[in-house]
Parts: sequence; C-alpha cells; structure tokens
Amino acid sequence: MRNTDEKEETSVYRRVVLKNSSPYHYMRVCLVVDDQRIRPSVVELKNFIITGLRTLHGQAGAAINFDVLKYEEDSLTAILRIYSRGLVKLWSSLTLISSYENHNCAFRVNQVSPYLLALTGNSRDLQLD
Amino acid sequence: DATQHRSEELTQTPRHLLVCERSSFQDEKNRLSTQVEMLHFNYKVSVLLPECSSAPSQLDSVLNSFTSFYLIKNLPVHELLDQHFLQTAVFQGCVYALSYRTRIDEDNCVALMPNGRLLLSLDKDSFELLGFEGKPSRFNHRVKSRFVVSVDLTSSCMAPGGSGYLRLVSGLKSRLNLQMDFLLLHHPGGGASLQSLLSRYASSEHRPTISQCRLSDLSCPVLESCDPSDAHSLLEWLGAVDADISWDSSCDFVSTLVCPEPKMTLSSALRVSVCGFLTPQDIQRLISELRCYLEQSRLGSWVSLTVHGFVDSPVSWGANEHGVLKGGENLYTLLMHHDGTYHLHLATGAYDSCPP
Amino acid sequence: MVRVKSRYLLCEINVTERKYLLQLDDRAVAAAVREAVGRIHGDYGEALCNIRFSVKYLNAHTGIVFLRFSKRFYKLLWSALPFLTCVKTRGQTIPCFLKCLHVGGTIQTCQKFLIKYNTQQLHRMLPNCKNEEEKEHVRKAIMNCSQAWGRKKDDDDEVRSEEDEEE
Amino acid sequence: MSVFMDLNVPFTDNHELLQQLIQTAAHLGYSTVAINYMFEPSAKNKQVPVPADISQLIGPLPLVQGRSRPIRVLHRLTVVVSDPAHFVTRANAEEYRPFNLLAVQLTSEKLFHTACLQYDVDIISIPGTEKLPFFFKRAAINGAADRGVVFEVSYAAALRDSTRRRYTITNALSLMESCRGRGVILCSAAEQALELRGPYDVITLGVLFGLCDADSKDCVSSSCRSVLLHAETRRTANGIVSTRRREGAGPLGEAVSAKRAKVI
Repeated sequence: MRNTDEKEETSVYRRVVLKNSSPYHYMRVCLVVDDQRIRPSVVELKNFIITGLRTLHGQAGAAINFDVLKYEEDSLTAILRIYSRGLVKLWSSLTLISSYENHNCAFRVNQVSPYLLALTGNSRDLQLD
Repeated sequence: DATQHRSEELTQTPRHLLVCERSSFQDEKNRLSTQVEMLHFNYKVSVLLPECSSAPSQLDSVLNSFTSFYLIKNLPVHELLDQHFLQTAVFQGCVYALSYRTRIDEDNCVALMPNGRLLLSLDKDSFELLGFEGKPSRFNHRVKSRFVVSVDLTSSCMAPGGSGYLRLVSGLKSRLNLQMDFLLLHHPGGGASLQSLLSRYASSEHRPTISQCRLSDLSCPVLESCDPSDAHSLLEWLGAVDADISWDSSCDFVSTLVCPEPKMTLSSALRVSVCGFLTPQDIQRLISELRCYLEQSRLGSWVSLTVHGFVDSPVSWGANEHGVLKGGENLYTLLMHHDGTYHLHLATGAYDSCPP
Repeated sequence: MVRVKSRYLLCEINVTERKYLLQLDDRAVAAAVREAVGRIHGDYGEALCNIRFSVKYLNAHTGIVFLRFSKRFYKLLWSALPFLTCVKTRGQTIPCFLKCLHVGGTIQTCQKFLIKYNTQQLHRMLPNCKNEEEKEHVRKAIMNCSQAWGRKKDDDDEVRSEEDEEE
Repeated sequence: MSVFMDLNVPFTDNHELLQQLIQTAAHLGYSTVAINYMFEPSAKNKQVPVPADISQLIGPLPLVQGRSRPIRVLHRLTVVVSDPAHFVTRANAEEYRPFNLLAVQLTSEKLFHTACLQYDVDIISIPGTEKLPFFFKRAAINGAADRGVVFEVSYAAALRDSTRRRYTITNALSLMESCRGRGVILCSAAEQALELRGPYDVITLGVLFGLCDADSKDCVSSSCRSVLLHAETRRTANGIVSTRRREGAGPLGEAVSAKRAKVI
C-alpha cells in the first residue's frame, strides 16, 4: 500500500509518497424528504443511516463505524466520515434508502473524497452569475 | 468473525496519492516555488493563522490585490488563436484560460496555460471533427473515447499563417466550431491586455471573493512533532477547521472525531480564504507575505495554507494530464514553521500522475 | 465453454442429540443458511444466495453437508455460517451449529478429504472400544474407507452429479 | 468518458410528474434522458404508443446541473415480448420509427436467446422486479455484445422493497458475471423524482453489482453513448436496406450496422 522514495539530500529534506493511504473517506450528503416539515435530529439521522446499512448489508453492515462530523438540521446536509473499507457499503446503502418514517426520501451525495479538505474547495461549486 | 471475510470488491476505493515533503526555505534546493507555480489553475486558497485575531494590514493588502479574472460567455475557441490576441496577450506575459461549466469526465474542456500551451480535451466525435493530431487520454478505459490535443502556440510550427496553425484554426472554425464559457486572466497585464477579446463577447469582470472567520478556543495538535505518517490526521484536522466542524462532540454515538494528540488549545485563530480563478503568482506573493508575518510575529509559531486546483482542469501540476473518476482532487497544503522549515502535502485523486 | 467456478464447503452439523440429525433435510439446511446470511449480510447477502448456492449433499446419519457457493462470493457467505444457530424443520427448531471441515473447488476434493477425515475419526474411536467385537467393527469400517477410493464412483452417484457444470 | 445519461424514465400521463422527473434528472447532472413508453402486445390495447412532444408537455427544458446547456430528451419504446409474434422483426417497422431507442423485455429463455442473436433492437431490458425465468448463457450474451446490443439494469425497483432489491441485485450480479461489465447500461426506471439517483451514486450501485469503478462509470456514460449511436445507425442503415432492396441487392444495411456498432 505504501511506497516511499526517500532521498536524504539534507538533514531536513524528506519526501514520502503515500498511495491509497487515507484511512477515511468523507462524504457530503443531503437528505431530501418529500414532506418539508420533517427534520430528523442528528441522532435520528445516524440511526436512520444505520438502519439502511442493516437492511442492505445486514448486521455486518450495521457494525460499520461511521461518524456524522457535521449536520445542519435546516438544510438536512451532513458531512460523514467512514473508514475507506466501508465506503462502498455505506454509499450503496445511502443510495438504496428510499423512505423515512413512511415518507419518500432520497440521499443526495454531493461529494466524496479521501481528503476532508477537498469538501470545502470544490471548484464545481463556483457560481459566477 | 464476519468482518474479516468481506468480499474484496466492496472494500476497495479509487486510487489516491499523497506526497509529503519536508524541507526548509533556507535550503537552496527547495522546490517550493516551482511546485506552487506548476499548479496553474487554482480555485481556492485558504490560510489559517493561529493566535491571531485580525489580519495584519500587509496581508490584507496582498489578499485584496489578487488579480481580477473575467468570465467570457460563448467564446469560440479559435479566438484564442487569433493573431492579435496572440501578439497582445499570449506572447506578452501569461494568459490563464480555462473553460467554465464543462466537466472533464463528460464534456469537451479547454485550457490555455501560461506558457502558451493550448490544451483541448475532447470526446471522440469532436476530436474526429477537428482533424488535428492528438493523443488518446491516459485515463481512457477499455475504449479510446477521449483525446487530448496539445499545441504550443509559441513554437515555430504554430506561428500564425503556418500550415499547422491554419489547420487548427480552420478545424476549430469551420468543422468543430467549439464554443464555450471561459475563465480568463492575464498576468501581469490584467484586463487591458485582453481588451480586444473582452469587448467583442459578453464578458464580466470578477474579483476573487475573500472571506474571513475568527475562531476561538480551537483544539489544535502540536505541530512541531509533525511526522508524515500522521499526514492524514493533520490534513483531517485542517479540513475540519475549514469545514467548521466542532471538536467537542457532545455525543460519542454521533461522532468519534478527536483532535490528534498531543494537543493544545488556541485561544484564537484566523481563517482567511480567497475563492475564484487564482494565479500561482498571487499565491506565491501570499506565501512570501506569510513568511514575513511568521518572522515578525511572536505569538504564532506556524501558518498553514491550502490551495485547491480546479477539479475539471485538463492538467494538474505542470502538463500532467488530470481527470475525474469520482473526485478529481488536486490540492496542496503548506505548513510553514517559525524556523523556516515547512511541510508540503500534495494530494491527487484517481486520475492523475504523481505530483512533482 | 467457460466453466462456472464454484466453491464447495464441507461442513459438519453439530447437534445436541443424535436423533435430531435424522430430522434434517436439504431444504431446511438451505433455508437456515439463507437466513443466517440474510441476518449477517442483509439483502445483499440474500441476493448472493440466489446465485449458485445450493445444498448439494446431506448425510443425515453423519451430519455431513456439502454447500455449493459461487467462487466469487464464497468468503462473504462463509463468514455468515458461524452465525447459524438453528435449523427449522417440520415445525421444530433444532439448535445446532456448523463446523466447516474443508473448502474445495470440486466435490471430488471434498470427498477425498471426507474419507480421510472419517478414517481419522475411526482411528480415534479405536482405543475407546469396550470389547473386541466393537473393535472389529471399527477396523472393518476403516478397511471400508480405504476401499471406498476404488468404489466411490458406483456408490455416490448423488454426490457426483452436476460436478462439471458448463454454461 | 461521455455525458451521463439515464435512458429509462417511464412516460406518465401526469405532466407535472414528468416535469419533476426531467427537472430532477437535469439537476442531478444527467445530460440526456430517454422517456420510456411501454408496449405490451399481449395486453388488450394493441396500439403502439405515439411519443408525445416533450416541450409541449413540460415547457422549456431545464439546464443540466453545472452546465449551460439544456437537458436532451429522447424517446424510447420498450416492447414486452412474451410470444415471438409480438415483435416485428421486419427491419425498420413503421410503428417503431418515431422512437430514438428501441428496447425489448423478454419472458422466456428462448425469446431471450433469439433477441440477443437476432432482434434488431438497441436495448434488452433485464427486469428487477422478479426472479429471472432463465439463466444467462454466454453465447447469447456475447452475441448481443458483438451486435452492439446492450443490456439494461434498472435500479428503481430496488428502492421499493426488500424482495425486489434482492431480485435486482441477483439479476444484475448474474448478468455482470456473464458479460464482465461490457455492454451494460444502468438506468433508473424511476416513477417519481425521489427515485432518481445521481450518476455517481448509480456508479456505486454498479460496484455493488460486481463492476469495477471505471466499468461502472461506463455504464452510465460511454455505453449509453454507444447505444445512441447504435440506434442511429440502426434507423438510418435500415433506410439503406429499403432503398437497396428495390434494386435487388443483399442485406448491406445489416453489415454496415454491425460494423459501426463494433467500432463504437
């Protein structure tokens, strides 16, 4: 997973190349519910996502750890952190979630990246007019 | 144990690379300025100043003097080869141009690099219509569906009136007729050098948007002991600061994010970001200003600066082809210390070469 | 023609009382495996169970069962087997667990392993025999095992069926 | 590497719903959608539907997310074939002409085999709502791939309940195993706007169905583009056949069609 090409030119200089090394992936997601009044709390949101994981990937899926790093109840947007190995399972569960408390809903995944920094600097968000 | 036998396919994630470099400004061989200059199309730069509650005036003035850029709508691409434009803009300084609202994994994308190289990243149909030499994209999968045409406008064979030049212009004019919105700027001439183009098409001038945010009581890892194996936790911490993620999560169930140890608390910190179409030269100036600040300031012992490249640019560093599989990240973070040493982290996504 | 690759899991069903074994049948075992996979791996797991999974052979006397999985997914499906705790058959719930003895690419390799395994078990029984009669019985059985190499082709038609399935 | 497309958005008489669907598809970043009309010859109504004029139904087309061009809307006909007589194999059937894309959905192994090897269609639809009544035979799958006919897996059924989710995954996995990720497109078949998913989400579903990332991405982009080209050649090449036939020449059109389809 990791290859290093280190050159000891000076005592200070050091270069390391890490490949596929990010332990986590980060997701910027937004929950859309057909009833605008529905505003799950952050705990409800996390439970809801775990239920989705359990439905699609069973107890092994429900056991995948992920974190809700940030959640805005007004816009129903959240930033999730997931171990890279669990990304596909979490993402596919989010995709196949379709109802929240008997209301139709959908998770819109806006961005996914191995770098949390990338979530705040996406040039596709540039709006000029 | 159930978790040990997960199917291989479902645990894999797209490739990504992170280069961690440590060097010093005192080291004559340090390549920082080249590395900064090689990332041509920058979308956002954000700076974190610890123990600082308001931006020093010199820094403010640097931030406010970032070059304005222009948005030109429906510009026919052959206009970038216009003789007058070449004479007044491309051969006189640096022109940065990047097609706007085009996606590198879906649409045709065009970029004019400051060294006078024009890049057309085209789908197969457009490429065939254009009828000009190009190479298949490195990131084609199974079938050759994307091609990259790269021409050096300063070379003799592309001199206006020459056969190569005429072929490309006629291809762009009569056959392909490629039109798109462009982000455009000229260094050092500014709008004046681009006037001929701006006056003929619907265009608007834009200032990079600056935003500042004062943070207080921020948990912060002790950065002196920074080691590359921790690079990801450092970048995560910076990302969390940028995204306004709070550290004192009230509930373990929701989030287990913690500040990397050993940690300390910053009574105040300032986060400044500039967003738009930014030149490496401006970022270079910002870095030197930050170095001055770091030398003068008694309080802060470090400063960090993060630069995000355009996701849909056809190149990342230098002439390295860039593409998007799912993310298209190309960004770097510079952590400068009081003693002149610095840590540089350069990151790319799946479709990119290793950063310089 | 491309052969569709499978993995055969040779498992032993362990029950509290021997009489329960005789009540087991293929369908009940398959349903129990499916249930465990569904519990551990959800809808995705159950979907995988629809692909080439079957109980190829069940010996209700010895509790030996052959499970066939698609080669591509067998690890994931296998990981759910430790969570199988009971088999429901004819309105009865039989508490049990599966012990995987061998994983093979064909039924034949599993069979070879099974014979070796059975011989070993018999050898282990030998010192525990109470009288000569029992000992003789076990010795005979061991002999049978070694002869089975030659004979198995006639005996176990059921086991050999569909081995080299082609598509 | 082509624009993202969703080549199966079911037609509905409810204009508001249709508009929402198209609007959401554009918002999610799809550059092209195909409005799908179902035609079941076995049902009572034996009329082939006639495609409606979309701009008349829903007004101006919405802009694609992050782009300055409007979404492109095509028409697709899906014929549900449960009897060989249901499908007009005659090339260039007049009633199929108004549609940009022609798809079939089959109910038996024999029909599936025939369709893969002979039917002059663009898409063979794999239902996610039921257990497939047949296995995929590699000969048929390869035959379809050689002719440039693609298989379609739609995901909306997987959103509705567990049973259909399992069927969708099972059918998709079996298909992907036989065709190794080539010549497959992923579509929504969404009846409501909230059943649509973004292109990158669909790509992840493709990974769940056993594809690698890049193959999966092709399923919503490049492969869809190939289908459109295939459909275009099918419609125009058939035109050549009809003019040629009067001169008594051979089935040149067929050859052209097959060749173009491979080149793509």
